[in-house]
This record gives sequence, C-alpha cells and structure tokens, in this order.
Amino acid sequence: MSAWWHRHEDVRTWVALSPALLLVGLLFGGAVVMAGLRSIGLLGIGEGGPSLAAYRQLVTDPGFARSLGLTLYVAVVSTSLSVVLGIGAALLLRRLGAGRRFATTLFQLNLPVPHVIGAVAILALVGQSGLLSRLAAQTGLLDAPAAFPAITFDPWAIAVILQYLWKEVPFIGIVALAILSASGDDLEEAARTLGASTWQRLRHVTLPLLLPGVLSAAVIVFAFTFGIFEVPLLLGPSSPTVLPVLAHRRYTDVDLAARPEAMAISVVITLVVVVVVLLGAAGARRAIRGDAAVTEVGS
Amino acid sequence: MTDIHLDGLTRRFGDVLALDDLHLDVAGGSITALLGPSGCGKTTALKLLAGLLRPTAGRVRFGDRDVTEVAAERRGAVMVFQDHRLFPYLSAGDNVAFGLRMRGVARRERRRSAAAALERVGLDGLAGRRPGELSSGQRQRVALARALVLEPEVLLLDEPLANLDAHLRAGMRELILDLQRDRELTLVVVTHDQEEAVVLAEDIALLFDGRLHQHGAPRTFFERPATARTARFFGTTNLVPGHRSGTQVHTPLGELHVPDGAPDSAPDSGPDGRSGRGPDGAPGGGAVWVLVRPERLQVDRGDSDHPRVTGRVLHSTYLGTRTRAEVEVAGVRLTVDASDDTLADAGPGTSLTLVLPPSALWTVPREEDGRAALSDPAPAASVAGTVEPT
Amino acid sequence: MRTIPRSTLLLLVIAVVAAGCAQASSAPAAGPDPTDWEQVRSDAEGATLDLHMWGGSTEINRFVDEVYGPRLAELGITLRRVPLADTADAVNAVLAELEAGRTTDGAIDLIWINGENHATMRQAGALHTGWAEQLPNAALVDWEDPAVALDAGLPVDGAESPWGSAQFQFVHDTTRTDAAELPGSYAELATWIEEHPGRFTYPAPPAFHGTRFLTQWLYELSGGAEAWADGFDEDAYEEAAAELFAVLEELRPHLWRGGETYPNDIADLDRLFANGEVDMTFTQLPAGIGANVEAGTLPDSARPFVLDTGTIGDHHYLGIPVNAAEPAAAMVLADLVLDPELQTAKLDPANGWGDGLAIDVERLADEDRAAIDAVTAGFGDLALPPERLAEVRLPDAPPELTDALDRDWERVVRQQRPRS
Amino acid sequence: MTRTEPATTDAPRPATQPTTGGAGATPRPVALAVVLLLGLLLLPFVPLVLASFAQGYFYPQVLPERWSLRAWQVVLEPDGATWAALRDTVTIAVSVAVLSLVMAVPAGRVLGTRRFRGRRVVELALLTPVLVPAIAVAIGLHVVFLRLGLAGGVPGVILVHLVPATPYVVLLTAGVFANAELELEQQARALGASWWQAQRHVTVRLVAPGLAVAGLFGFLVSWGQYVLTLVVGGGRVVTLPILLFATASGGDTAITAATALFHALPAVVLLVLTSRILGSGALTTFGGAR
Repeated sequence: MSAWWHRHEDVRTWVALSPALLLVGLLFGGAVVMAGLRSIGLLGIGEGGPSLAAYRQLVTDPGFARSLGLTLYVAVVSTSLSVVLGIGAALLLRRLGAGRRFATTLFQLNLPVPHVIGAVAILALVGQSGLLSRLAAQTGLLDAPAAFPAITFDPWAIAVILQYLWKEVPFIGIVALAILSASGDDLEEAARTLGASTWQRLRHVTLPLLLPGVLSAAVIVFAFTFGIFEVPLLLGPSSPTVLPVLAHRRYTDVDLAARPEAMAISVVITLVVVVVVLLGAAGARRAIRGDAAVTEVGS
Repeated sequence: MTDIHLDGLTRRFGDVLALDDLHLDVAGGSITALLGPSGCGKTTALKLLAGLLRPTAGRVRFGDRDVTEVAAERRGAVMVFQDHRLFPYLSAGDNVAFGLRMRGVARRERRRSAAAALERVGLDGLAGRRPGELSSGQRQRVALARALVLEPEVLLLDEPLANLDAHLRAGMRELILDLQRDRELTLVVVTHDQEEAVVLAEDIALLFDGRLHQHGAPRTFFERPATARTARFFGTTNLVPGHRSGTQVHTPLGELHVPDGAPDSAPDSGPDGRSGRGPDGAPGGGAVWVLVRPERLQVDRGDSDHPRVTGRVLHSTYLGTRTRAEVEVAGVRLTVDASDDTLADAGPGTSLTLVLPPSALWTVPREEDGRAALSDPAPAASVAGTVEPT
Repeated sequence: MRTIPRSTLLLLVIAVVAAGCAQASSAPAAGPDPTDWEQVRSDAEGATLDLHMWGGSTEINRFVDEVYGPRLAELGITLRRVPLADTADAVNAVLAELEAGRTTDGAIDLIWINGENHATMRQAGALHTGWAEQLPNAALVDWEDPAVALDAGLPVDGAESPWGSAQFQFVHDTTRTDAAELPGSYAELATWIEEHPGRFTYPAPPAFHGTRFLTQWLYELSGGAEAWADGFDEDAYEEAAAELFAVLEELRPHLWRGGETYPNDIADLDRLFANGEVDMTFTQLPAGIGANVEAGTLPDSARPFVLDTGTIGDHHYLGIPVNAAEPAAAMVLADLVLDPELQTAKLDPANGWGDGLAIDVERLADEDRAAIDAVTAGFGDLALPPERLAEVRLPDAPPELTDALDRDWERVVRQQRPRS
Repeated sequence: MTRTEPATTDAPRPATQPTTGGAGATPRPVALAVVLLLGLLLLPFVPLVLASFAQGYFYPQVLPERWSLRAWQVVLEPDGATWAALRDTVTIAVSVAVLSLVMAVPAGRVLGTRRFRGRRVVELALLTPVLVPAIAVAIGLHVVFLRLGLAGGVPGVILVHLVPATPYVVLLTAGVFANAELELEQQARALGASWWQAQRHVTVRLVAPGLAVAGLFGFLVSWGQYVLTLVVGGGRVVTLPILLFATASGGDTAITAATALFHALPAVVLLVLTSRILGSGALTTFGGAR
C-alpha cells in the first residue's frame, strides 16, 4: 500500500486536491447546474417539461436589455477608471520618501471594509442632503438639497461607480505597487541608462510591466462590479436596475412563475463573467509569457 | 574617446557615507576596474557615473563636459547591471533594440542593428526568445548587446562576470576585451574579484569603506601594494613583522635588504600621485610588514646568493598545478608555492631552506599594535554601518 | 479549457442527484388545536420561537424583545426575533421551503404579515388556517368588524391573528408648510404638487406606503372605497387606472428628481423629508410620530394630517406557516400579544412604538379601558385625535387591485411603457 | 490567472529609493497629491462618524447641533442585537477561515510545488467561484440547501461562505508554498528528522505566516458577505451585514452609521495589525476581501 502510494505521485496530487475541488465542484458547480436546470424549467415546481420560456421572456423584455446595458456600463466604467486611477495612485505613492509606509497603510484601509458599509458611507457623503451638499449649503454655494447634483439613484449610477472607485482604486493601486516594488525601480533604471525619458519609461517600461498583473486585477474588479448586489441596491437607479438586483427581485417575487427568469438572469451573469475571465486570462497569459517563463527556467 | 574625471565625488544614504570624496581620472579608451569588497561603494560610484544617483558633493566630468547635473538618459553612459535587468515582456531582440527605439530609430534599422549586436555577442538567431527562455550567461550577453548597440562613449559594467560559470566567465571576458580592442569606448567595470579586475582592466581603483585606497596598474597591486590590506585583498599570504631602518629591515627571519618603497620606485603609481603609497604609506623607518608572495619564495637549490632561511615543514598540499607548503621559520609561518617538483618530498617535519630574492620583498607600514602576522590590520573605518547598493 | 476532467462532471451530477433525493415527501402536519389550550401551552414549553418580522425599527425591535421576550420566557418559550429588510423575504423563504419539499420543521414559526403577503401565502396554501378565532384572547377581538375579518379584502379565515391596527397619515413640517395650505383631497394634492415642484414624492411600489398612497388615490378617482366593497372589478379598474396614471404622468416633472427616481421605502422618504429635500412623508401609526421625533429621525416640527376624502386603516397580523417547527409556541405568542395590558403598552409611543389596538375597547374591563384612555390622552399634537382618524377611515382594497397597481406602476412609471 | 510574485534578489537594497534625490525627500506636489488622494479615500467615513454621534442630524447641519451617544448606546447595548450579530459573524468567519485552510493546505501545497497535467484547469476551476457573483451562487444553491436542511442555519451559511473563500485561500496558499524553501524539508530529513518532524519543525515554520494571512483572508471574505447570508441564511442567521441592512431600512441614520462603523472597525484593525507584522507586501491579498 505504502509503496504503491509513494510510487503514484499523480494519485497523491489528486487526493490532495480533492477536498477543495469537491467543495467547489459540489457547491459552486452544483449552484450553476441547478440555476441552469431551473432556468429551463427543470427541477422546480412548474408546468413540467423543459422550456426556454424564461430566456424567451428575457430576450423580449426591453427592461432586461436595459438592465444588461446598465450593468455592463457600470462594470466597464468602474473597471477602467479604477485601473487608470489605481495606477496613478501607485505611481504617486511610489514617489513618496518618508511616510510612504504610513501612507500605503492608509491607502488600503478601505480594502477590508465590506461593500455595504461603503455604500452607506457614500450615500451619507454625496447624497443630495449628504455631507458635501451640507458643506455647500453652509458656505452659501447652494441653497437647497435639490441644487446639489443628483448622483445617487441616478440613471448614470454615478454614486455606485464612486463607491466602486472608493474600494477598487486602492486594490489596483496595491497590486501595482507590489509589482513595481518587485522589479519596477530596477527596470526603470536600466531604461534610463539606455536613454529612455520619463515619459518613455512610463510608456515602455512601467506600463508593460504592470500590464499582466493589473489586467488580472482588472478582471477581478470587473467580475465584482458586474456582480455586486448590495451597492446598486442601496445607491443605484431603480429602473432599470443592474442584473444582480433584477435577479434577486425576480427570485423574491411573490409570483413563483418569475423564478425561472431569476435563474436565467443568474445564468446570464455567470456566463458574462466567465467569458470575461477567460478573455482576461488569455490576455494576461499572453502579456506575461516571458514572465512566466522566468519562473520556469529559474526554478 | 572620452576621459572621465571624478572630482571629490561623495554620496550619503541617510547617515551612511557610501562614497567619500572620490577623486579619480579614467583615461579615454581604457578599461578601469573599480575593485573592492561588497559594501565598499563601488556600485554607488558606478551609478553616480551613470547618473542614476545624484552625488551629495563633487563633480563628474566626461571629457570637458560637466555631466553632474545631466540626467542619466542624456548622459551618453550606458550601464549594464549585474542582474541583467532585461525587460521580461520583450524578446531578446526587442530588448537590444530598446535604446534605439527610445531614440526614435526606425523599426527596420533597429532590427538590423539589434541582430548585428546579438551576433557580436554570439547570440545570433536568438532574437525571438523571451528573457525567461535564455540561460543566465545568454541574458548577460543580451544585456551587453543592449548597451553596445547604442555605441556609448562610456560603458559601465557592474560585476559582468559575477553570475557566470567558469567557462562562461572566460568567454565573457574575451568578449569584453575584444569589444574594447574594436571600439574606442571608455569602460568602467565594477568587480569584487581581484583576479577579474586584473585580467580585464588596465587600471584598477581599489575602494575600501567608501574611500579610494589605491589606484594603479594591476601589477602594482601584486608587487607593490600600498598597505597590508591591499596586499591581503590581493592574496599575499606572507606578512612578516619587522622594523625598517634605511634599506635594512630587521625581522625574525634576520636582516633583510628591502629597497625603500619610495613613490618613484613604486612602478606606475596613480596618475594623480595620491595613492602610490596608500594613505598611511609613509616611507622611512618604523614598524613594517615585509611582504612576500608564496610563489616568489624559492626552495634553495644552492645556486643562489640571495638571503635564505631554514625552517621545518608543517604540512604540504598538492594543488594540481602547484604544491603548497606551510613552513615554520623562527616562529613565523611562511607559505610557499612551487610549480615544479621541488616541494614533492617536503613531508611534515622535513627541514626546508628557502631563498628570499630581494626583488620579491616589499614593505608596508605596520601599526605598533603587536598583532599576529595574519590578523587583519585595524580597518580604516567600520565596515558594519556601510550600506551600498550592488 | 476543452478538457474538463470527466470527474468534475461526475461530481456535478452527484450533487444534483443528492439534492433531488433529499426531497421530503411528507404532507404538512395539521396544526395544534387551540381549543385545547392546555395542550397547546404544554406543547409550546421549551420551544425556541422564530418570529420573522420587518426589523428596520430599532424601537419596535426593542419593544418585541423587551416586552414579549420575558413574558414568553415565563411560559418556557425562547423568543428569537429575526429582523427582515422586507417581509416578502420571509414569505419567499417559506414558499422556497415548500417548493423544496420541506413541509415540516421549517425555519419560520410566526410572520408579521398583512395585505399582499397574506394573499400570496394563502394562495400557496402556506399558512395554517382556522386557528386565530379559537385563541383565548380572540374573544377580545371584534371579528364582525370587516376591518379585522378582511385583510385587503381577503377573508382572514382564522389564518392570521390580529396584532395591531394602523391608519395611513400624511406628515408635514409646520416650519415649511402651513396647516392652512394642506390638501384635503388627492385632487388638491395634485395642485399642491404642481405649485411646489420637486417637493413631493412617494416610495416606489410595491413598497407598502407607496402602494397604499396610490390605492387611496385610485379610490378617490373611482368614486370612493365603496366602489370596491364587492371585490375587484376589472373594467372599473381599467377606467380608474387610466385616469390615475395619466395624472401621475402629468405630475411626473413636478415630483422630486423630476419623477426619474423614487425612494425605495418609507425610511428613505422619512430621510428626504427630515433633510428638507421634500415636504411630505407618511406614517401608519395611530399614535403618530412621537416615537420618530423621540429617536431624532423626524424633526420636532413635523405633524401628521389626513385627507378629508379619507385614508386606509387596516390591521396587521401574525401568521403561522404550514411548515412551522413550533406552531404551538407561535399560537401562544399570537394570543399573548392580544393581552389588554400588552396592547396598551404597544399603543404608548413612550414604549417606542405607538401601534394601534387590535382588540375592541368595548369588550374590555373598565380599568383596561381607562388605561387606554390615559395613553391616548398623552399623544399630544404629534398624533391625530382617534375620532379624526375614525372619521376618515377607509377599508383596504382587494389584493387584485393592489397587485394590478404595483404591476402597472412598474411598467408605466418605472419602465415608461404603455399599460398592457 | 497568474499573480505576479515579487522577484527575489539576494542583492541588498538601499534603504531609500535610488532614483529620488535623497533619503525621505518627497517633492511637494507629490506630497500634496497623496494627501488629497488619501483624504478622498477616507472622506466617506466622516459623515458616518458625525451621524453616529448625532441626534436629529438634518440638512444643512455639517456638525450636529445635538451631539448624542444614543446610537452607540443602542448599538453597544449588552445583550443587544449587535453583539449577537457579532458573535454569529465571528463564529461563521472563523469557521470559514479554519475550514478553508484545512482544505487549502494540501491543495495549495500541490498547486504551489508540483507540475501535473490538468493544473491550469484546476486553477481556472478554483478561480471561477471567486469571480462569479455571489447572487448567482446564492440563487442556485438556495433550493439545494433547503432540501438538505442546510438553509436558515449557521452551518449552511458557513458552507456557502466556503464557496468564495476556499478557492481564494487555496490560490494564496499555493503562492505561500511556491515561495517557501521547501528544500529545507529534505535537508531536515537528511539530518535525521522523520517526515512528521520535518513537517513540524521546518515546513510549518516556513509557511505559518503565509497561511495566517491566507486564513485571515478567508475570514474577511466571510466577514463582509451579504447576499449569500441573506439568501441561504433566510434571514434567520443575522450577521453584521444583515443587521446593517435591516437597520438601514429603518431609516435611523445614527444607528445605521454606528452599526456600519462597528462592522468596519474589526476588519480595519486586522488590516493594520497585519500590515505591522507582515509589511505591506502581503497586503495585496486583501484586495479580494470584499
């Protein structure tokens, strides 16, 4: 037994992986399969046979299309801005001399703060009767809450995006800082002696170096901003609303007939995220081919 | 051909003085080695030359041009780093072409130049590889090609041979020497290895603790070291305490005749004459170490009229190309190397007579602290606090 | 990605099959019999009672925990109050349990419920029926009163036991809106809105207060609540709704934020009102807004008012899901809350709530009635006099009407599509 | 996806940035920009703090006209809902951290140190649950959990929190093992240690700090989880996020603010403590804790 065990490394490998894979397979895989089956009318209480009625309903519902559009818009805008501002913040923090460690700690203070809290806080800050509006009133800039820009519950979901930025800019920034502190200075020095100007170093060294790591981080940000439920619920426009809120609304609709639709929406959410993850993974792999090879040869 | 002049170059990191008042002139078209143990300030000096660090004080001049305030990217000095620093996201060819791209050279031209540069360093055909797919030696050569393709006036190499296997080192050394013969560039090499400095450089600047200790031709360091510390760094193992009066030195081995190591008799002292005798190399009387390299001690065959001493062999070791014996003479341990078979029979306890040719002897000042012959003379500054980027 | 290990697929299949097998098949147990109250009491002993209720009000939560908790403990029952952000979550949880075949030992023993949620659960057969009138304290309830016996037009059938009563009221701020210019009807309200652009809004249906606000408006447009006394009439609805949504469309630009967005619930509206973003909010409490002012969520200068054309008064109830794990304990609490002493405590805003009575004052002993009068006398001007409320009280609408209103509102107002 | 691991160089690095002028020298515009950046990021906490200490904090008050400890008294009331929620939240989060580590250690070790067929697929399979929105997982699993009797209870919530937590902890653990010098284990064996002794005296000591961070990460994933708890817990499991949401729906801004701060504080304290102990490099991991 023991000899057999020691000879078969592949068996040991899969045995070691099995608890985690079983959990993910059973629970996550189960969830996806269940949602999929129920979205086509299987396994639920219903009119019996499988049908694509729920999907047909979604396709023909202009509300769904608008929700999908809004969700994509929020995720894309939040992700792009987070990447740009996060990299900017990292470059800024990197130039700090004294106090850099302290500033970095403050910079990532938001990271472990749950999203619900962020949403409550952003509302208290930028709502029409929020702190900023009050400051404007106290300084005589504005005379009424309505005069303050309506950026909560607004069709452009600005408060939602602000909340995501509040949380994700530090995330991207920290990822970027980690990459830069690993090899950024060294490569930028090399580029300097090869004649690269400040701008050229940013363009040809810093950004390419950040690309794979930040791309991975951006995929994570996209997935989260595409899928969060509580933030748009607290800050976002109610109609159209984002897909996760729509899915929950349908799921908790007292009309049980809306459930397959909820399942179908959650399948759509899953598919969009999986596609983006695969694209991002492929992109990151291409971008880091050299990098990955370093570890391969080096180890 | 660009001369380099360093004038009182000083760099502090916080409380640490990494480089202290370095004065050095490097002749255009020469190879100069900045040599010293790790933490001596040599890489700091190189980065100051490259413009990657700003000096706390002092000036850097390339020829007549004062480049102290000139940014690294406009200085015309290219540095090759010890750890290659290839851009991991670019192929070898694109790495080599990087500098040309920064200059706005057209793609086709860049390709051609990069291919030529890669060929020069013996890597033709590898332009498409990513750095991760190259061996350490290949990466080092790509880094070199990346610098050469820019045809810099000044090329700065940081430990170019340090990370290479023995056979790669030889190839790389040949390559560097070859480059130097071809082009008229001024090369400054940083190394911690005295052998490497000797074979590569025409001129060596030895740094200890952020200060220039001795500067001169490689031979000087072997034959006319300014201090015991230099001597020890260059592997001289026999240091015999003595007292000099005139050309006579009184030692446990007897009276030895050692010519006065006055500046004029020390061949090829530093151009500025500062370091010929080292900082404490006052000529004249007083406590000295008498230095003699193991290979310059000869086993007496009875055909020499030089002074000789007799001692007892402690043990001997066969080292392949030579045999080394430890001999105790009048309470002093001497190490002697012979490349022929004269030591073949020198078993422990054997009596052995050694010849001390006057030309093999050299003295350096000795502080009157009565230390044992092989203990380290008191260092000039504490090494412990020194921080220096390598 | 093309080579998903076959083993992974296998695991998924196992997961699905395992889930399917676990489906229980037993039928819902018949509930305990409240006529044998001793038996119910002894069954309830040692139980942990899961009471699911909207948990947004710290004061109400505290009242439940601190008033009912100890009394239940004396009866050997541990109260576990589960706060909900929305009662529909609990309704949905029960339905999901039933759908999953969990017909006994469910998570929820008692739900605070009324209106649409009651209708939904009844429709799904998710509530125990026929027990409420048999509770010992049910004798204090006037079951003849349609306001008790009909929940949103649907006969209660002993499926839920009344807990308290409420009546819709408007709230204004005396520093901003003079009592003299307050509207007396929805028609006047529409004018008021036009004259005060951006100063009015209402919670988006199906939020409770939003639906009720629109239902009353529909009453006014369709000739009063009496028009619906015989139940839902499709044609009458179509006619009135067409008019209502036309008015809403006209008013849209004059609403807060140009009618582009609406508060999610009454808490949002209260916040807008308190911060001066709008000039009106609503309350349901017969004891008025004393508790809100006390907590600092509404300004001191806020006052309730009602329309002369009337506002809906109704009861709210406690219901027991068919799959409740502790139905006996649930009945004990449903009975306990009807205790005159506890009803009086609940009415007093000083105890944090100020909820209306579920019991009939006429059926009480004199001393109990005196205690209630004492509490009512202390309401002050933060509540309307009970006579005024009684005078304009309207019955709730049939659930079909509120359902239709919610659906149409979602379509017409939110999604800007024609009513189908 | 591959996380970029810091390259290790044996070369000592200068204490200060070689590219900047001197030690501690920060250009003034940079310092100002950093102050602005940090100010913006911390600004949302200001109205929360103000509101939590206020009574009747209405527009246009900037500082409360009436300061009050009422909200904090309610929130911190002994035997109150907050402490009960804290207890449940901690119970769940600690269980999630421990259980996910138990599963992650063998898997992470294999992923971090061995190459085998199917590795990429395993990595991708582990990454997907981290990224697929919780709402999809919650809706899909709810009925299954109901059938298994897991819905509405703490065990079910722990189990469902493991779905997003475990994969991330596995991937982090893989990084920890990949960077640990496990050759030392062989060295220990060569010096006569048994397999168990080698694990105990060498491996555990090498990976313990990294595993602690991974576990902390699992803790934080669970700490902030709302949808999964809401749907699977069916409202019966009241963690701090659930309590916060219910409180927010009640409209008492002071209590909402105090509850929010009460919920945020432990996570922030953990972060600061960890950054003290481990240095900022390890903190990239917190990015996913949301």
